[in-house]
Amino acid sequence: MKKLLGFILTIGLGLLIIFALEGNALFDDFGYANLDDRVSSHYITKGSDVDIIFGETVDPESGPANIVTSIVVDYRSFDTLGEVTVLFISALGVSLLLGSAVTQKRLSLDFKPNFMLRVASRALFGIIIMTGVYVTLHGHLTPGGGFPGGTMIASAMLLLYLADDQFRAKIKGFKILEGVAGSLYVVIGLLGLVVGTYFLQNFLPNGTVGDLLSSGIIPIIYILIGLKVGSEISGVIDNFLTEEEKQ
Amino acid sequence: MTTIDYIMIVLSALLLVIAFLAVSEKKLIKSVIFLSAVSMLSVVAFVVMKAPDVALTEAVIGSGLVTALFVFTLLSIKKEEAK
Amino acid sequence: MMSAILLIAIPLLAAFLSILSKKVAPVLLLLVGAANIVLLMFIPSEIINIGGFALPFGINLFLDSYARIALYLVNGLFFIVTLLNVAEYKKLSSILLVALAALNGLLLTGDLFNLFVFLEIAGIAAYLITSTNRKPLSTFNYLVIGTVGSSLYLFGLMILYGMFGTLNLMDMIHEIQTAGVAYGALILPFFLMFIGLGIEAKLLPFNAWVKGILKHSNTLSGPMIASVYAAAISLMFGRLISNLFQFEGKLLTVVVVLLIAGVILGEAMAFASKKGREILLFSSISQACITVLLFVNGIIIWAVYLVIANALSKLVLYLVVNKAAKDLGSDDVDDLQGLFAKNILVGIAFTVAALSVLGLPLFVGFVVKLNYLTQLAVASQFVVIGLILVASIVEGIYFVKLLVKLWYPSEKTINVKFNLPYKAVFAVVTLLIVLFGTYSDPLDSLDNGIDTIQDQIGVIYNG
Amino acid sequence: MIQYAAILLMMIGLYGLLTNRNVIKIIVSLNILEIGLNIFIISIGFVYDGIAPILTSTNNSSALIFVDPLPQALVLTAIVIGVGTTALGLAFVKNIYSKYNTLEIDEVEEV
Repeated sequence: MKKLLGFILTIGLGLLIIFALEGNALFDDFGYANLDDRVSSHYITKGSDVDIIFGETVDPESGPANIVTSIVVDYRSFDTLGEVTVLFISALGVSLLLGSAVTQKRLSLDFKPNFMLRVASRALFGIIIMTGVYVTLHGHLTPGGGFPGGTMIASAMLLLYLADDQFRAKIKGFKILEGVAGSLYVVIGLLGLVVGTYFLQNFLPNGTVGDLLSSGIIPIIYILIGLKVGSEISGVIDNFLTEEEKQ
Repeated sequence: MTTIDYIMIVLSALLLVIAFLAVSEKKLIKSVIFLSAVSMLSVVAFVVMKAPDVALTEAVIGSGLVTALFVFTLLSIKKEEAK
Repeated sequence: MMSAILLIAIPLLAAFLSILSKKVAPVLLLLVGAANIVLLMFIPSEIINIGGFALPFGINLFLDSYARIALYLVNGLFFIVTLLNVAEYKKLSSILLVALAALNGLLLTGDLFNLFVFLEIAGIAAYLITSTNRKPLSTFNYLVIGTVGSSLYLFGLMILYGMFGTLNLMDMIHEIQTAGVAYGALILPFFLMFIGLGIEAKLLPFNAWVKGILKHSNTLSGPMIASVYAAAISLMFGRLISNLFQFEGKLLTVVVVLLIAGVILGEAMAFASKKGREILLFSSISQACITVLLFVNGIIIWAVYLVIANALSKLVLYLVVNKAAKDLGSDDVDDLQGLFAKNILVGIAFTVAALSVLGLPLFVGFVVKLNYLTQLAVASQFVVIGLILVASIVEGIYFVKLLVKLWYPSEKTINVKFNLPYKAVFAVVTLLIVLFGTYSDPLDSLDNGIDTIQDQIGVIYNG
Repeated sequence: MIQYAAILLMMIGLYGLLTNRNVIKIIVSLNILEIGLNIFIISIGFVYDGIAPILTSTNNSSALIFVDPLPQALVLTAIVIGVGTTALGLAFVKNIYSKYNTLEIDEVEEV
């Protein structure tokens, strides 16, 4: 009874919001977003009056052929620094909450990993790592980037965890990688302040739109993010797959 | 109505039904699997709405990693329960 | 080179470096905390574009006198709280560094989505700081409610984006002013954002989280959440209320009624409580509601002073009660009886802070209260004035009751040792409260003009 | 169409938060709320004839009609933040279980 009341209440609230949006003349209808009224039109044309052509335009305001990447790591790079910080602090928090016990051991799995699983997971490990690296490196050209790329690298580690119930990644190295990659992101930002005038300014040449070696600092930042995310999420997985050793 | 509209209607219906199942299911592991299904369907929605970047990220992070973390939590709780 | 971005970038850099060495981390925390206060004196007031993109396209930071006052307050209090606790909570050094960066970001950012990101970072840091209470369920509740709050804020913000096509605060205000939009269309997004931020600013009835958190707080989490976080979030909230949100007609009535109910309920619950930390907690809820009420009525400068006065008082009150609760294992008022018999200096500091919250003459709280009540009278909000006065009487009764209890010697001997750093902090804060309470000229010299967003919009769009 | 479904999805998440008393189910509901919000944000930027906002050798000019790229960038951020809070929430769940031996809020007495 209580549940039914809650259901009717929340769905009613939803319908109310829907009607409010429907009656809102300024709110663009679904499928008919007017980009000319939005700041996005600037991101698509990269602030230039001439059309940007893939493989031809040299040194536009922002380099990546993937417009979403040019927003994420160039126009709104500060948000991404915050995003990296969120992941950093929650990984830190997870290790604080779960990893505080002095002696820790691997959580044993209910099944014994058999020969096939072991071999197959080794083979897959390389393929997943390669995909992760590819996605990270091509973040400014194709969909993807440091966040999914880094998570793919971490999921390759996850595969090793599942295939071998004694396996534990060496946390020390990950910690250093995490700290150094994060610091380098901020240092690159401060370098922009020193070399140019602005924090996180893209101080390297943008190159030709669509080239692998283009868009200045963006691929570098995405590689740092990939390394950082990969090591952080591996750390989180390790924390979730260990338990306090009980005598 | 174009094809894309029909796809969206089916998708919306599926999303709502499975989401409701996820929040009202009593068994925890089933609830988590339904959540994973909702996440996978949202990936389809992102692809339909021409957002490949988001779809890739949601597939890897939202659907893959989050489900794994949920399952690990349930696994370790089950272990402790057995003790 | 001297740019406000350093206030965010340096703590972040230090946080990333601090995980490399456990020994250096606490030192870094104190160094950065002190460096931020010093830096603040040399940073010019200006708009800072990040990445070199002009205003609506990139993210910008905005430093004016309003933000400067807020930053001095937050950084100063943060430094004091960490200084007192760093030895005990070394493990949290990296998290505290991130929290500092996020709070500075909240106060500086001029972009509404960036604000959401900083809100989440500050939130996650707060969950981890309160996890030192060792009450995982109340922290879990805090996490869930905080996430719902920021989701609601983001929902409202995205509706605004769908309407006006921008995320920048100044650009958004300009668009709303020039688009000639019917007010009805703005109610939904404003209300969603208001509720979302109201949860973070612990307004009733969205504040279920504070109860579990502050009731079990310790010398780090208590002052950090009740004083530092509360000040930062109220000041950020105030800026949005006085510039972005426009409350008119029915929405104004709903918001004012909600806030007044918050004030009354908070005082009533404090009156009914017998636990030291609970009394302080409910009293701070009702003070938060009064602050927002002042911002809604456009009394910016006195709302800012109220936040400052409250943050100073709450710092002392929570430090005393939490230290006592830690040493005694209980914060029941009866157990605390006679606490000040041996700690006279601490007793004086506590009394001054409590009486200042109450708004008695000689203390800064009085100057603030007198002025905002006058301003409310000018705006002919007589119902609000009446209810605030009633709430003050209730507040007076329970605070005086509490003070009498704590001063009155008991048969049991109570052993709570306050060491020198604590006493120094108490002395300084007490002096500040009395100083501004008796010599109020510097307070009167500033006016509502400290918030210069509207002027900046005029400069940017009209030349 | 899918925009309305997204709002209703958020409301289902809210309903789950209000009615469930199990900590795992609460995090599941929170995730559903976030997924609904993400779909809503993407739907704000959808254009019927638009193409995905990536320049390639076939769609090679910025003069073409694209869908709005900004909401997509925001959702990327929102997804990662969501994972951060979920991981932290699950860590708290493990702490709650090892301290109280239950996942039901009503069985925990922390007041």
